[in-house]
Amino acid sequence: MTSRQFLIRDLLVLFGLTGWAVALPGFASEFVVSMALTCLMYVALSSSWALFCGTTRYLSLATSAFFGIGAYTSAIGLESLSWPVAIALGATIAAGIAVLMGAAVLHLRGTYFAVLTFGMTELIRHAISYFEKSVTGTVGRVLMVVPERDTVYFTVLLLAVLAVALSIGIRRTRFGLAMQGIGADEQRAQTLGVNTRLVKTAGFALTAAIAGAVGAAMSVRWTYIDPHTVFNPFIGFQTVLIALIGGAMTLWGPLIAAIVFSVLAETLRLQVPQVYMMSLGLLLILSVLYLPGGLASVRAETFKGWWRDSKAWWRETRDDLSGETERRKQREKQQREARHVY
Amino acid sequence: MSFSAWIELIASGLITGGIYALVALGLNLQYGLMRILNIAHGEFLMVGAFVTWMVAATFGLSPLWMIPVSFALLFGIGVAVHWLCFRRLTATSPNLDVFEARGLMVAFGLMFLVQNAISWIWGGDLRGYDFLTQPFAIPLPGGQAQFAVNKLLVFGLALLFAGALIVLLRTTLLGKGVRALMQSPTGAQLVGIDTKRLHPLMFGIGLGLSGVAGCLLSMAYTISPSMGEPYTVTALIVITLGGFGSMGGALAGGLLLGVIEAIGMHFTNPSLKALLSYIVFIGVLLLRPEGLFARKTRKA
Amino acid sequence: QNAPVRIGYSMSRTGPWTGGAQTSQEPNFLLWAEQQNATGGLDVKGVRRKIELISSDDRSDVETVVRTYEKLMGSDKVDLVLPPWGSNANFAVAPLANRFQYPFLAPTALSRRLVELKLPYFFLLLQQPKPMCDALVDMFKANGVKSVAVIYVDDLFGLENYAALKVALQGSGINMVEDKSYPGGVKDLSPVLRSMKDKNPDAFVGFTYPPDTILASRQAKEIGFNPKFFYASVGTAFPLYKNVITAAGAEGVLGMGSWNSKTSPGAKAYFDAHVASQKKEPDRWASGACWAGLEILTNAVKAHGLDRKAIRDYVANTTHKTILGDIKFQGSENVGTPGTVGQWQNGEFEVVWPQKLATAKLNPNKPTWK
Amino acid sequence: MMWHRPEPFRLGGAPRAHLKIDGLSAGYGAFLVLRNLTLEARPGLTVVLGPNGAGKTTLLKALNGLIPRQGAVLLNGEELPEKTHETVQSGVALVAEGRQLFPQMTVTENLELGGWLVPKAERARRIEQAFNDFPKLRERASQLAGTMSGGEQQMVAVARAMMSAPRLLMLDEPSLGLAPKMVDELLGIARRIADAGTTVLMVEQNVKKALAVADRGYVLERGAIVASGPAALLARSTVIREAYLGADKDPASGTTNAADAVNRRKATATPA
Amino acid sequence: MSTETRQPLLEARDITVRFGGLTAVDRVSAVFMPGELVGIIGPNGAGKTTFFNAISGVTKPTSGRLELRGRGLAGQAPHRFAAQGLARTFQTPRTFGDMAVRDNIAFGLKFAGKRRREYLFWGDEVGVPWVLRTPESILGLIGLSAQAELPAAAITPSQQRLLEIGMALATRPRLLLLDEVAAGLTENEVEEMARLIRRLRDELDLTVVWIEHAVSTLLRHVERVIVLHQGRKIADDVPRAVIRNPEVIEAYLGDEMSETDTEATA
Ligand SMILES: Nc1ncnc2c1ncn2[C@@H]1O[C@H](COP(=O)(O)OP(=O)(O)OP(=O)(O)O)[C@@H](O)[C@H]1O
Ligand SMILES: Nc1ncnc2c1ncn2[C@@H]1O[C@H](COP(=O)(O)OP(=O)(O)OP(=O)(O)O)[C@@H](O)[C@H]1O
Ligand SMILES: [Mg+2]
Ligand SMILES: [Mg+2]
Repeated sequence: MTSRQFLIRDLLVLFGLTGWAVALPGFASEFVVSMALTCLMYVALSSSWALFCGTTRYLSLATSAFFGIGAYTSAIGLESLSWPVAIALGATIAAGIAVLMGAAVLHLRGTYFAVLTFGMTELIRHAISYFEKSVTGTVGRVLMVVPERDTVYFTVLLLAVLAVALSIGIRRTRFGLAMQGIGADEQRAQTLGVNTRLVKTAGFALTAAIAGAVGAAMSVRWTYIDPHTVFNPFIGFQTVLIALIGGAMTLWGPLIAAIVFSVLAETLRLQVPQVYMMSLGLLLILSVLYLPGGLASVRAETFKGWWRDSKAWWRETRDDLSGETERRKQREKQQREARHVY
Repeated sequence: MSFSAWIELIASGLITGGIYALVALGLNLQYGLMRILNIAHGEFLMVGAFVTWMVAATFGLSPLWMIPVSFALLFGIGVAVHWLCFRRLTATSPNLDVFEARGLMVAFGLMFLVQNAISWIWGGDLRGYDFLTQPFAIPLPGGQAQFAVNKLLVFGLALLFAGALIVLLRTTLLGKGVRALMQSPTGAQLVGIDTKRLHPLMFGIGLGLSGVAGCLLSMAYTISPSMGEPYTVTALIVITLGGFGSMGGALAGGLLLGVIEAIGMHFTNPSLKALLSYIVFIGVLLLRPEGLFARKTRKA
Repeated sequence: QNAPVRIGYSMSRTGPWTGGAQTSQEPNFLLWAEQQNATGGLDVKGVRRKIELISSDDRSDVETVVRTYEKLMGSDKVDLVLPPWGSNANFAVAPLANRFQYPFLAPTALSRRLVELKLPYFFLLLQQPKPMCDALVDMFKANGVKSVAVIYVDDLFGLENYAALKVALQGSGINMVEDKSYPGGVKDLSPVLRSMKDKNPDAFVGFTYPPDTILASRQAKEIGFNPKFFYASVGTAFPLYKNVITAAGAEGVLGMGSWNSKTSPGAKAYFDAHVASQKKEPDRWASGACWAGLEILTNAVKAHGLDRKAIRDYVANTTHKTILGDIKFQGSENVGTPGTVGQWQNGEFEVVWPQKLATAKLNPNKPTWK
Repeated sequence: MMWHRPEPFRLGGAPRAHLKIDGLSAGYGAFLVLRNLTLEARPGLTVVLGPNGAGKTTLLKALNGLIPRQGAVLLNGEELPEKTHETVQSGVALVAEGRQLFPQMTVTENLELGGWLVPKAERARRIEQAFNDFPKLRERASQLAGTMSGGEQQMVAVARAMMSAPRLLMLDEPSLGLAPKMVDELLGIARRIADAGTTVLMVEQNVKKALAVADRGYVLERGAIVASGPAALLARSTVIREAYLGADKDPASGTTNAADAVNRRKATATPA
Repeated sequence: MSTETRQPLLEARDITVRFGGLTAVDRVSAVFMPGELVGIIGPNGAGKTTFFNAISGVTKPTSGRLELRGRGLAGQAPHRFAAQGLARTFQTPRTFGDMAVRDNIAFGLKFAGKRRREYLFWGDEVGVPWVLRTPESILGLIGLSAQAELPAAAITPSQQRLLEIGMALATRPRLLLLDEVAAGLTENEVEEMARLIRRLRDELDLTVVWIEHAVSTLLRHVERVIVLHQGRKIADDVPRAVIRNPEVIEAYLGDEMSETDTEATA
């Protein structure tokens, strides 16, 4: 397929999925819709995360910071602002913080970047706690004015679609290519003419904006937010995990993983309450070990490969146990001796 | 503030810092040297703590006996985990970055697995027991300060273990060998390192140390299956301050953090303390990413 | 018919909330269902119907709590629901309770703000900060306390209690010599305790969570900080406290608590049943409220069946007789149970204030830490 | 001026190593690069020549156990182990393609690790020797290997391999990236190491100079030996002159580009 | 070529690079005129690569001035150099290993420097030779067409060096810096590499600066040689003069050029 055909295919898939998601509240139960909502939240978060962090390999753990900032914005703003404005404001502030944060940390790579973004998230959380406690005299906020559930659902849906659409679109542009180059070898990309600083800051801000918007939209479901819940680092961890499980470098990986993960986690939670978190952990490990390319890389070939590998493994173990390996080595040695190597 | 009060404050900071350092040692081996960001570090520590608690609570055995036992137990688990997971990861990852990312994911999986296994076996309740909590007065210049005996014990053993590790890594090539392994697996084989043994060994020691830390912590603090995460974070902060892979750095970093926190807590309040430690952490990372105590060339 | 009554809830079985949830809440739900089923089932307007509990783990995660209750009330349409653990989760489900019109009798939610939401289907059983702090200050005044030092965890629980305490102290003649907040999960409070020790207050008050309660106690012992009144909150009334600090060590420690098995015959029966069935003691604070809530619910169903509107009205407008005494709601708040103070004495957590509810006499001079 | 040390680089008591390869096959997965190869390295300096992609590197990797192999590889009549670290233990060292240094470690640390299997005191002594042989490295003892210049890294790689005091030293294009003077010196060292009793097996691209110092040579093409013999003879053979030395006397081919040459060789080297 | 009449393309004045106590490049000045083919030689560790790094923005020089087409660029990020038409290769190939060979080239084309903008402005590819228009034509030029679809990590090191050249060309440079692109090649192959480089220079109107240790071939093809030794420039002259310079012979050549062809450099 040519790149154009790919584009059309991707857009069609996205369109189909969107249509389906739009129709969902019409026929599905409360529970299914609220599950779909969680799912969409992670689609938006991990797709937008992969958009920047996946391609450039800047592993950011700051998603929860942006999420929390968005949440706080809407918690504070909703009383005076309309819903779309509050969401947009959440996105803008998150992006603004990302630009500042980026200016400080985007020159560090790898783990340093990951650890720093994590540290900054914690810093923001504690700073907000402290500020609230000493200035407003209370920690956390109660959201009195909240929109309808469907409003929240469609907003998050819109954000998820936006995130995926951006991923589809951006990978074809100079911007997307530049991010890919940064991921492969940043300095090399620079010598080929990429203004890496600009690209990184923009990409980081974009991710942050979407996370912020999602945070702004989701927080209303919780009535009461405090720094501990909305800056919960696990939101960031989960986002990263989902993106990586799906395949951070791929377009559809994060989406597939978000769906699989949410459905699986929920099913296991309800079906095997005792051990579901353990099963989840186990599945995670297995998927990393045996699906290193992510869920998006699963092909019929993958299964055949597993089958082959396990057969080979079985044969080897059997030979080892029955002493066949020893005998074969012995035979080979004898053959060589027979040929009078010496 | 009087001189003796200062000394007392700093001593209490040092003791907390020693505990931080102890918590960081295992992770420092795994992450600093082996590039396995074992986010389940705190969970394994928790296993050590729970095993100790269980033995202390059911058999009334002194928790001190559990120090070698939890080391051995966790060492065994570590070797097994390495054999089951990281062996394959090392073999299949094209480069260090990828290995690190995948290792992180595996560690997440382990975290879920271990934490919930423990809470499945023992329930999610908070636990604790009373051991050596009586105060002990240590004479200090200009007065004296009281500390619980178990804290002093933890502190002493933290110094001991850190010291032992420093000596081990300075006098043998083990630490360098592991770092070499991560930087160039082929190179490591070429100089004759048995990569299939060294790696599990070091990983096992790392986990064993978390076990020891858990065992000791259970004497001083309450424990629960979800206690792990904060310890992982503390450990990460400490090893970043001290420089990845440097045991001396981890010790110094832990002590420094403890003192900073104690002083910060005294002069402001404990809430600001958290803010303070993160500011120090971020400041260090930004200004001296190689760690506060790293010289140009890294030593064990 | 004899179809079982389906009652749903979500509970923290993993994650940081587990300790509290598994001490003060879920064991009571299980015990209740067991007891009712043993008698043939829940009395629904005269018909005995078995109770079927539909529960799941919420991972100590608010979003999961919300999703679970949406499922229970929206999709599964269970007959009744029981509340989740903790203020945060209750905040999140309170508006849902209203939307789906399910009465909630929450034993572990503690915040003025929840009361201020004025949600008709939502009831809080626990005494709120004001009565608790009033009782405490009252007790201090009666025993000649002149100065207190306070620490409080910097979340809603700590802040509201701290604020209530400050209000209560106003005009009481008691001087607050030190007040410090700390973040949850703190590992060292000794610098704070040392500076408090230097100020030598008559009373120490901590609005703390279980691990911090134990930490503060241990470290107070460590540095020899032994004020006449040592008061801590969540966790003091837990059996855990005695286990960890030992009965001798806990002697004289004050805490948030509101009942024990001597409070009423009902309480004794409940306590014994709990130990027999759940193999552990209930805590002397929220467990009582939780059980009282279940008693109210049992009576409501007996009177009105499963008509949830009728149950709500019944709960809102009746004075309930429970193991804690009379419970009466004003809006969402339980105004029937007065604020109380408890104290460890000889291995039992006694209610010592106000005197009319006391199960033992206050020891106004805490012995030194053991 | 760097090599005025009269005594040999290393003098071990080990017997003179004699490497015999018989029917060696090796490759990557299903793709066999070497088929049924027979080759012998006697004490002294043996050089393996061949175009890009002929399988020279593959040969050395297979001998060292970096890739699986089939067939007999005998060192002094004993089967060479198949695991890399064991081959090192039995006295085989390889300076690999791409150098395989530890870039984030200092020069000293790289050398120390080279002596992984060596007792501590002996290790210090050998590092001292290496520094004497490569004075440049002493100057840079605490520089990170990854920041060294290309040529300097090559020196570290050779010095590191010598740390294990091997019986059989294998060098993969040791002169890559070295200045002409350094090339001469390095080949000089290789010669001296060989004279001192270590068997040296060297892959070189610098045909003229390599043959000048070597005792024997093999020419490898498409995974098979196409010519072999004493180095002096080989240097005069037509095979070598045409394939490796002749072109600069041929002004007619001005339009072909370098890449064509690379590819042509590559194409011929890949089994169809 | 009458270089005197034209403005220098790159002018480096007193470039110094220090790493801690080590001075890797010590007050080196050099001028590169449009259309020149200049060689740089020097012993290992002389500072050649570091000098390249400094004049391409990869390393910030400790001191010194840099003017690329009249613009002071010292201390700027590498992409600014690229935008001014400077392209380089790396001594250890740094291709984008996961991307296909073709995409490696396409990457450079996307971010092509100054000439690209002229092309946009005039609506026609003014000044862009046809060979630099598509990835395919560039691949043809360097002879990697057959490997176009392979991931860059899968081709041999020598091919990767060619690809490095291709990537550099894709940015449509005016000045091309080559760092040991012929390492690991046999003499024949080095010779052909040299012809390719000359051809690039001639046909694409480039200035080329070439570091290589294959001196005999290098000296036969370049017009001028700069010799670095211990960070300092010890010679800057036509090859004929340089090989007779005793200092150069002492520091670098040894007896390399003694028997080899005076005829080639004549
Ligand atoms: N990792 C690999 N996987 C698959 N094929 C490979 C691999 N490495 C090398 N090859 C192939 O094996 C053949 C021999 O390669 P080898 O590296 O041994 O050649 P060489 O003679 O050392 O060449 P050079 O002179 O370029 O170093 C080549 O055709 C190459 O394409
Ligand atoms: N980052 C660095 N830190 C310390 N020293 C460095 C660094 N980079 C280079 N050097 C040193 O600077 C000197 C010059 O190195 P450079 O790479 O420029 O040499 P070169 O002339 O290219 O040599 P070669 O021909 O071997 O490639 C070397 O001695 C090298 O060790
Ligand atoms: Mg090779
Ligand atoms: Mg160089």
